[in-house]
This record gives sequence, structure tokens and C-alpha cells, in this order.
Amino acid sequence: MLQVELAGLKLRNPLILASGILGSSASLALRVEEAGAGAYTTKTITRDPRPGYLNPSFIDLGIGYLNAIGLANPGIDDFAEELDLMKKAVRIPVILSVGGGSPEEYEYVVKIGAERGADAFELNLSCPHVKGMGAELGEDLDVALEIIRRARAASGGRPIFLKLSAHYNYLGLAEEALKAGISGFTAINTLRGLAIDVYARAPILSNVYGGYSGPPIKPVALRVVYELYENFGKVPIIGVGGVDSWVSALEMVLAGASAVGVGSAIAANGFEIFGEIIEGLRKYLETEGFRRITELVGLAHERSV
Amino acid sequence: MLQVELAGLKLRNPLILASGILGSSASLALRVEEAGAGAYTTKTITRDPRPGYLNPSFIDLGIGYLNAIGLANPGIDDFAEELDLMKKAVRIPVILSVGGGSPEEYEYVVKIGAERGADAFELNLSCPHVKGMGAELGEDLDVALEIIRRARAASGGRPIFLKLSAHYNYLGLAEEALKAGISGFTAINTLRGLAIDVYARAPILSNVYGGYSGPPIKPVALRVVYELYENFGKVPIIGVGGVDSWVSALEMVLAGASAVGVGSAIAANGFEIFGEIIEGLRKYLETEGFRRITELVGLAHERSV
Amino acid sequence: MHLAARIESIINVTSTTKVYRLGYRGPSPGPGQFFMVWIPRVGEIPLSTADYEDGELLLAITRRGRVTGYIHENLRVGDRIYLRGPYGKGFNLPRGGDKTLLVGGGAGAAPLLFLAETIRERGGRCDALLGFRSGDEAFFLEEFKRSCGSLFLATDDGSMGSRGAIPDVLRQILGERGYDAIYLCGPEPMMAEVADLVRGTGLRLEASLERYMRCGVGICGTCVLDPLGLRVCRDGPVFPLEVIVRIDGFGRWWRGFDSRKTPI
Amino acid sequence: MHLAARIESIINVTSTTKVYRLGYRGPSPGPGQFFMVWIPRVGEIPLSTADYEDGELLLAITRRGRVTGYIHENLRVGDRIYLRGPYGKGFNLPRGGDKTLLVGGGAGAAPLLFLAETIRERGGRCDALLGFRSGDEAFFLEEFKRSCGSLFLATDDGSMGSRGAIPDVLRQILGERGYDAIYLCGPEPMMAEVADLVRGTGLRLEASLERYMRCGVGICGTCVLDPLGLRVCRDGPVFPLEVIVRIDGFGRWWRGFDSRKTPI
Ligand SMILES: Cc1cc2nc3c(=O)[nH]c(=O)nc-3n(C[C@H](O)[C@H](O)[C@H](O)COP(=O)(O)OP(=O)(O)OC[C@H]3O[C@@H](n4cnc5c(N)ncnc54)[C@H](O)[C@@H]3O)c2cc1C
Ligand SMILES: Cc1cc2nc3c(=O)[nH]c(=O)nc-3n(C[C@H](O)[C@H](O)[C@H](O)COP(=O)(O)OP(=O)(O)OC[C@H]3O[C@@H](n4cnc5c(N)ncnc54)[C@H](O)[C@@H]3O)c2cc1C
Ligand SMILES: Cc1cc2nc3c(=O)[nH]c(=O)nc-3n(C[C@H](O)[C@H](O)[C@H](O)COP(=O)(O)O)c2cc1C
Ligand SMILES: Cc1cc2nc3c(=O)[nH]c(=O)nc-3n(C[C@H](O)[C@H](O)[C@H](O)COP(=O)(O)O)c2cc1C
Ligand code: FES
Ligand code: FES
Repeated sequence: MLQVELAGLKLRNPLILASGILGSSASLALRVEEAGAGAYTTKTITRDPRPGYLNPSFIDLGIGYLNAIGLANPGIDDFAEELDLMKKAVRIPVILSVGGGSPEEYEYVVKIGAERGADAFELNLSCPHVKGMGAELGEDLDVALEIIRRARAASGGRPIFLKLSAHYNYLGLAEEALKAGISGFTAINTLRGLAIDVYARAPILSNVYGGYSGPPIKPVALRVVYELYENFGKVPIIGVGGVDSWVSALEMVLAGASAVGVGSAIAANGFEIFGEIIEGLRKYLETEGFRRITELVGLAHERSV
Repeated sequence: MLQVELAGLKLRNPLILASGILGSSASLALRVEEAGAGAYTTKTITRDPRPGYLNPSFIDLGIGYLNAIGLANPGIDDFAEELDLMKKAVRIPVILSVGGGSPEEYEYVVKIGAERGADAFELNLSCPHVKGMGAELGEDLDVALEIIRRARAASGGRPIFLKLSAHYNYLGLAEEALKAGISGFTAINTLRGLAIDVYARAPILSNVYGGYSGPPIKPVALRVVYELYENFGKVPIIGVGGVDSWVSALEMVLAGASAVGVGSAIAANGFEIFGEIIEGLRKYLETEGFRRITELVGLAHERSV
Repeated sequence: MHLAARIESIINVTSTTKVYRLGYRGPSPGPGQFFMVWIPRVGEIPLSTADYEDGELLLAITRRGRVTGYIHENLRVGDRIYLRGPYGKGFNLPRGGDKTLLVGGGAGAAPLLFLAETIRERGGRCDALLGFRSGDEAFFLEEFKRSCGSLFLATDDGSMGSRGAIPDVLRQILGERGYDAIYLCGPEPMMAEVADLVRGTGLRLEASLERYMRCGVGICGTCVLDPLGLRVCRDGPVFPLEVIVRIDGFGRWWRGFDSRKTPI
Repeated sequence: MHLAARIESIINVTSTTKVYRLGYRGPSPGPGQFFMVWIPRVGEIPLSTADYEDGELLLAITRRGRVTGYIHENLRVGDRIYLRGPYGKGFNLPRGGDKTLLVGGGAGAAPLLFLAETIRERGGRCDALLGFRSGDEAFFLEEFKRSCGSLFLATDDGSMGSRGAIPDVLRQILGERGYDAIYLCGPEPMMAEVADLVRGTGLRLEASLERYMRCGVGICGTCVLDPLGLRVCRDGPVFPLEVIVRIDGFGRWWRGFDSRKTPI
């Protein structure tokens, strides 16, 4: 009923743990699998270790969250071992999120990831708060395409998703990326945001700017997913951004997402969120008379009355 | 204590009614003045009348709002009379928001507006949901600059604010716009968003896409205001987006806004929002030991401990 | 967001009006409040609450154009209608002891029915005067009879009740019976006449107005009443006599969707 | 967002630890819960609730490095400290009748004081064993004396109480007194030794752990305990013996801010 196929990956259900959320260790991967997720994305891994930014690197805004973790990660050489453990620990697909400052770095991480059995890759060209990485690379079409080409060559034929930002010309990038052989899109990463404390009279994050996530970014995420589907039809999309219930997961699917990322909702709802969404989707399919979730993908695009 | 000067405009306090909110008639202008606002922005007026989009053109999302009013307005020739009435009805500055599909249209509206005594102009180069208008023009630097030049020539020397979108390269546009003689910036317009109903399995707005407003867009608005201030220092900024309390108004000021736009908050808080913010700002200034609100503009940029 | 409400029954009360009973689980409306009613891929229009009790919402929909036409022709029992609301400031209930008359013209009967039911439930009493073009356009007569003391009826062609327009009949009734309060809803020219009639008599009057609406929550300005700066969607749709008589062009013109003045 | 809390008093309890009393108006913490404490333009660190009552929050801050050093040197009475929280799962209070011992090493005394106060307020009783490097690093002794039955003291150099490390003294006490429950907080190698000691005795033990933290709400993964997938910030910081003994590298290494294993 809820199974989906995503560029060749078989998922027991469309829910994918979003990158950067509990994506650092095999023990967490197992817990996420047990909670019901259909796939697991690692935090974004770069070639070299990164300590990330100083605290405060995370804010609960009341509505939504702002983070500037700064792509903290142990580097792929160290993480390779964790990847081994992850592959041993869980049966759901493990998607390696890949970051870096140059095409060579992306290539290196994908290569090691492929050797260690990552089931798919997600190229993070969309982190909004790290200079010289993420969204800045996505803005430079030539660099972005070079990253995709090199990643493809190093991927051992496994699917590669391009994680897009709502900030740049994502439709232009998406079109070229498809020609360069990308398997699908993940949309969206966090929005670039800022928070100030009126008594401290200062920005809160040590990095000043951070990535905005949670329910408030959902209308923007839905817009991007809808546009991608409108433009590229059957290319698989992982819809991410503010999903915190079966209703919002379904909105993503109706907008055109074949799978749905769950991220910050875990802060408010705990691991239970996976089970709740699955349960809700099941009930909806039954009462509304659908047999498979796949029947709903992109259904909101039908215009006739 | 709360007086501000904004590119020559004298405001009794920094609160400005945002464009498109109750901006259609002199009777509303009066009510907004009575509620306490420091200035009034009209809805965006184009050369020709526009009926706007069909309903649904507005959604209350629970957190924030989505609208696709579609720049509905009577056209400047008809509106000129209303502008006369507005100028007679209120003593606070009336800012004419100007839209259009070409530099000529902008020029025409500004010209008539200047004749009818508009105190300032706001060029809407940022509406996210009207094809061939708004944000689309802001993306084309040549067109945008042509609009600014023509508007300046037609403005009778009155201040002109450029209303920016968070969607395109606003820093690049801002820099060129300053060279072209713009007096200040208004940031931000709504974010492009989408909402879907899971039972209707359809987008809700008749126009599919709409502009996202209200508290959820505040972190993005603060970011843009902060960046503008960081880059252009003392150029006046009207900070708009999600202001719904004295705290959020103050966040805008600390980020660099000399004045603060209030829009959708009126839906949840009523006209009382102006008085509440003013009262809150006053108390804050007193208890924190400031004499003037202007001392706080951009204060969050100071980095030393 | 909208709330999906199932149509539980549809009654063709006249050739132009149908009454829809919906299963509705949102916040309870009061008499005079309205909903923005969305038909996916068709449109959204304001409709008054014709009655409400325990999750059952009644809408009386008169065919006027695109959306109402679509509803009449295509929606069936079991289909969903999408609502946001209830919005606006409704009727102030009559004070205890007030002699009360409800005056409704055509589709204007709808919000008054809910008012009549509410008055009766609170142990009050009211009479009603309803006007229609002709007898076969009349509806809700049984319902009003159940809730009201006397029911007066007027039709333009005299095919039912008295022949004549509402103001004619009203002039007569007002003379005979000493009312304290009048509640009014219907075509605006009729309401303007009634307001004129009542003005200066000391009678309390509240009327429910109609305007083009978009947001429904008081921020777009579409529904503004000049020169008062009042918004029909939020400050109304129900306003007292003192307000109504000060509205520019009352009974003659509205602002259209582009804010230009258009004759009613 | 953070809540601004004013410093009402500062007491230098030892050369390395100061106790800050704050006026705090957020949600009440329970014993064992912690706050993320932000010093604008400096940094943010996790700190335990050393005590709480009626809007008065106590923090005991031991100087370790950049942020704690800044706090010690620059913050004065009247300054603001910014808090988010309380976060985490704190101590389960002892069951009525339990003979209870609190075991704290160094800065680990802080969360146990709040626990001791809470136990007393609920009409319970507990003893405490505190260990410090030397007598002049000891703090909260009076407070513990007030809240506890017996207070045992151990210093590495014997300058106050018994000479020796906590586990040595504990071994002795456990033999003499029949405790049912132990609450533990302090340097992790010490806690590892105590856990070893208690293992298999049937005693209930809960310990409060420390890890690098970023989000504090359980989504970034920084504070994970392998191989259990437990997050110190959300599933802890207090965990029972059964969990502690299964933690990889307990008392030996943590994950650093880049998730790599670093020796404690
Ligand atoms: C507060 C209020 C309560 C109402 N209650 C009722 C009721 O209980 N029963 C009833 O039958 N009618 C009621 N009406 C009138 C009803 O809203 C219109 O008859 C209906 O909108 C006409 O839509 P249409 O598409 O059928 O007509 P058309 O003439 O084809 O209208 C074209 C479009 O204009 C818009 N439109 C037309 N009139 C209005 C309006 N007043 N406000 C907003 N949009 C409009 C719609 O988007 C519509 O699709 C009420 C109106 C208001 C303002
Ligand atoms: C749940 C919990 C409760 C604690 N309670 C107390 C208490 O009550 N009293 C007390 O004195 N200490 C307590 N600590 C330890 C305290 O957080 C550290 O001593 C402090 O973070 C050191 O910061 P620093 O900048 O002074 O040290 P440095 O060694 O200079 O640290 C450098 C940076 O690393 C970070 N950092 C260091 N340790 C940690 C950490 N554990 N978590 C997150 N970031 C860290 C900070 O961003 C810091 O600025 C507690 C720790 C945890 C996890
Ligand atoms: C704490 C945190 C860390 C994140 N780290 C990453 C990351 O390393 N790589 C990445 O591609 N996205 C990262 N993201 C973005 C999420 O994957 C996701 O795109 C975004 O949060 C929107 O989804 P949500 O609203 O469900 O959280 C992070 C988000 C959060 C909240
Ligand atoms: C119903 C509605 C209509 C709007 N119309 C306009 C408009 O005509 N011109 C314009 O520049 N901005 C328009 N805006 C954008 C607002 O001026 C403002 O930039 C935006 O709503 C963010 O502020 P807020 O969060 O305070 O509403 C409109 C916003 C809303 C909600
Ligand atoms: S409909 Fe928008 S203000 Fe009334
Ligand atoms: S600090 Fe982020 S999960 Fe614990």
C-alpha cells in the first residue's frame, strides 16, 4: 500500500529521514528504522572533518527552527566505518548526503561511499549558511554540473539525488542536472534566515545566519516540489520541508513528491512521528478509496473539475 | 522618542501600514492613522484597472497567510481621486505603491501620484505571483533600473523606496538601484508559496501560487534587512515581514530597519496592533535606557562583546 | 485552511434556491456570521449560516452565477464543500422583552432563519416579514412559522401573501404593531428603503450587508464601506441603523473587485 | 528563543566554581534537567539546574574554558543570562521508603543539590557523598547538610573529609549502610567505576551524563550514545545503570563536535 520505488530504490514507505537530523551514527539509523522510516539519509559528509560552528548553532523559534550546525562531520575517511556499521544495522536504504567545497571533494566522498555500500547519494548543493559550500555551489551552474558528472562516475551506478535550495534558479539547475544524469531531486533545504534577541541586541547564532526549517517553510517547499513536478513530470522528487503530520506528508505527495523527508518534526513530535504519518496515510488511502500511495503522486496537478 | 526620519519623511513613529493591506480607500487610511500608524502605504496601483484573481485568493494557513489577490486595483486614473481624499483625510505620509508591466506604466503612475500629492513612492518590484509584473521585473536588472530612472524623473523629487523580494539577487539590485538614485528599500514582499488541500487534492488558490506572509516569514525578512544594512549602512530600510508585536518590530529595527511595515498581523490582532507595538516600544526604550528609537537602528550589527 | 464538510442532504426549495445540510465540525457560528465556501477548481464565495446545531450546518444557496450555478448543477449528497470561518460580527440578540421583527427579502431569509431559531431557543419571540418575487420563489416558510409568532408574507406579484414590496407591507405592520427591534437582510435597495422608513422612529435596527469579499478576515480592504472605513467581513456583515445610513452609495453602488464603484 | 534572566547574586563558592542566582520566569525545571545557557557574542553551553524555587534558578558554574571563563570574569549582578530549556529527562525520584544516596564529584554536585532539596520537600530523606580534589574546591556543603541525613565527604588530598576517591569511600559506605538507590553525577571515569561497583548488587542507580551538545532537543545527533542510539539531551541526561553499562567507551571517550571519538 505504501511501498514506493524511487529511482530504483525500493522503500517500504515514502518517509525518509532528512539529512542532518540524527544522521551521524549507526545506532541512530537503527532507531530511525525501528520508528518506521522507509529510508535513512546521513548527515552531509565532506572529505575533511569539520567541527562546525560554535554554539548557539540551533534555535527553537517557537514556530520553526534555525540552525547553523555548519556541516559538522567527521570526514568521509572516519565516517566510512560508521557507514559500514549503518549498512550492517539497518535494512532500509542508506542515502549518503555528500558535501564539499569542490567537485573533487564531492567525487572523493561519493567514491568512498560507493565502496562502503551506500545505497544512493544526495548531493547537497543547497546548504544556506556555509561559505563556499552548499547553495553557493548550486548557484554556479558549471561547478554544479561538474560535481554531478564526477559524482556519477564515482557512484557505481547508484542513484544520485540533487538537493535543491529554494534560493536560486532551481528549475534551471534541475533541467541541466537531468541532462547530466541526475536520478532525482530532493527539495528543499532550509531557507536562509536570521534571528535577533531584543535584550541581547545581537543575532543569536554564532554564525549570524542559519537555515530555517520546520512547518513554516512548508508552503515554500510545496511550491518548489509542485514546480519541479510541473516541469519534469515523472522524475522522482523527495519532498522535504515542514512535514510534521500525515496531512503535510500527503500535501507533498499530491504536489508531486514520490517520497517525503522528515526532519525537524522530530524535535516536536519525537520518533513517533514516523508511525503517526504512516498510520494516517494508511487510513486516508482506505477511506478515500486508493489502493496505493503512488496513485496520489502529483494528483493536485489535474486541473479539470 | 519614537519619531523617525525616513529619506526626508517625518514619521511620528516607525510603524508603516504595508502595501496591499487596507490600502484601497481614504476611509481606511483614516482608520489606520487613528490606530496609530506613522505612515500609510496604498495598495499597489497600476496604470490600468485590474480585477485581480478569482477567489480563493487568500488562505489563512494557521501559521501565516497565502494570498494571490493579483494586484487588483482600480488603475491610477480612478485611484487619483481616492488619493486626493486620502491626502485630505490623514496627516501621516501617504506612500503610493506603484506596479506595472513596463517602465512606462510605472512612470505614468508615479507622475499622476506626484500630481496628486503622494508623499513618497514605493516601487513594487517584488510581487511573487503576478506574471510579467513584480518580482519578474526585479530579476531583470536593466528593466528595473529603467523603472527607477523613469520613476525618479516623474516623482517631483519625492522619496522613492524600492520594494525588494527575497527571491532574487536583491543585494545586486539594491546596489545598482542606489546608483540610480533610489532613496531607500522596503524589504520584503511575500514569499512565493503554495497550499494544497488533501481532500480536494488540488491547490487552494485559483492562481495556484501565492504570496506567503505573516510571522513565519520573519526570519527571512530579518535576514534580508540585516544584509541590506550590512552592505549599505545608512540607507533607510523599511523592514516588513511577519511583524506582529513590539518584539518583532524591534528585531527589525535592530537588524537595520529605520521603519517597520505591519501587514497581515492586522488579521490576527486587529487595528489594535499599532497601539500595542507603540506602547511596547516605549516601555522598552524606558526600561532599557534609550532615549530614541533611532539609537537602536542596526544595533545588532555590533560585534564586540 | 478550509474544513471539508460533507453534504448530507439537498432540498430544492424553489427553482433558484437549494438548501444544503452539511456535516460540519468546526467552530460554532452565531446568527449573522458567514463562511467563505470553496468549491475546488471552481471558486470561493461568502455564504451565510442559515442554521446551525450540533455539527449540522445549513446553507441556503440561491443561484446567481458561476459558482452558485456550479453548486446547483454538480454537487450531490456525499460530496464535499470546503469552508473557512465562521467570520464576522453577527446579530446582537434582542433584549428580553423586545418586540422583534425579522425582515428578509429573497435569499436574505437565510441568515434570519438562524436568528429566529436562536431567539426561540433562548426563550424569546419574534415575528417575521418575508418578501419574494413570487410564491414559487418563497422558501423557509414552514421553518419561520415554527420559530416565529406571526409570519407576514409579501410577493411582488401577489401570488402568495400580500401583493407588494417589503417596504409597503412593513409600513403597514409598523403602524399596527409596536416593535422595538428590526433585523434586516435582503437586496440593498430594499434595505435602503427600510432604513429610511425606520430612521427617526427610535426603533433599533440591524442589517446584514453584502459586499465583494476576498480575504474575509479584514486585511485586503475589498469589502470596505466608505466613508466609515468599516469592513463588511470583519466589522460586519451586520451593522446597526446608525452605521447604515452613513454609508456612501448605500443601496446604489458597491466597490467591485478592482475597487471601482459599480452600480448594484 | 531564549529567555533573558537577570543575575540576582553571585557567590564565589570556590576558586573555580561560582553560584549564580537568577530571576527566571520560564517553565519550571525538575531535578536533573538542564538549560542551554547563552552568553551573547560569546557562546552557549549546557548547565544543570542546581536548584529552583518560585522563579529563582540556581546555576553552579565551574570554570573550564572559553564560555565559563567569560562568565566568571565578566558577568556581574544585574547582567542578563539567556536560557532555553528546561530540557531532558531528569531524575526519577526515589520510591517512598527507599534508602537513598546521592553521589557527586566536583561540579557534579550541582544537579544533585536540586535533587536533594526536592526529595526533602516531598518528605523523603537521603544521604550524600561528595568528592572534591581538595577542601577548598568543595562547595554546597551547608546546603547538602541541610537537605540530607548524613553527608560523607572525600577529597583526593585528604584536606577535608576522608582521603581518597569517591569509589573508595563509596565501597566502604555501601557495606555499612543498606542503600536501595544511588543517584550519581560527576566525572565520567568516576561514574564508570561506581557503576562497576554497583553492578550486580541489585541497587537502583541513575546517573546524569555529559556530552557535547548543540540542539538540546534531540535532532542534531551530536550527543548520541552508541550503540544505543540514545540522545543525552533528550532521552537523558539521566540514565539508569542498565543503560550506562552498555554505553560504548563509557568513561573513556566521547564524540566531539565533528562526531569523531575523542578521549575524555
Ligand atoms: C456576507 C455574505 C453572505 C451571503 N450569504 C448568502 C447566502 O446565504 N445565500 C446566497 O445564496 N448568497 C449569499 N451571498 C451572496 C453570494 O455570495 C453570491 O451570490 C455569490 O458570491 C455569487 O457567486 P456566483 O459565482 O454564483 O456569481 P457570479 O455573479 O458569477 O460571480 C462571479 C464571481 O464573483 C465572486 N462573487 C460574486 N459575488 C460575490 C460576493 N458577494 N462576495 C465575494 N465574491 C463574490 C465570486 O468569486 C464569483 O465566482 C452572501 C454574500 C455575502 C457577502
Ligand atoms: C547536561 C549537562 C549539564 C552540565 N551541567 C553543568 C553545571 O551545572 N555546571 C558546570 O559547571 N558545568 C556543567 N556542564 C559542563 C559544561 O557544559 C561545560 O563545562 C562547558 O560547556 C564548558 O564550556 P567552556 O567554553 O567554558 O569550555 P571550553 O573547553 O572552552 O569549550 C569550548 C566550547 O565547547 C563547547 N562545549 C564544551 N563542553 C560542552 C558540552 N558539554 N556541551 C556543549 N558544548 C560544550 C562550548 O561551545 C564551548 O564554548 C554540563 C554539561 C552537560 C552536558
Ligand atoms: C539541525 C539540522 C541540520 C541539518 N543538516 C543538514 C545537512 O547536513 N545536510 C542537508 O542537506 N540538510 C540539512 N538540514 C536540512 C534538512 O535536511 C531539511 O532539508 C530541512 O530541515 C527542511 O526539512 P524539515 O522542515 O522537515 O526540517 C538540516 C536541518 C536541520 C534542522
Ligand atoms: C492580502 C495581501 C495583499 C498584499 N498586496 C500587496 C501589494 O499590493 N503590493 C505590495 O507591494 N505588497 C503586497 N503585500 C505584501 C505586504 O505588503 C508585505 O510585504 C507582506 O505581506 C509581508 O508582511 P506581513 O508579514 O506583515 O504581512 C500584500 C500582502 C497581503 C497579505
Ligand atoms: S474581504 Fe478582505 S477586508 Fe473584507
Ligand atoms: S544535542 Fe542535538 S541531539 Fe542532543
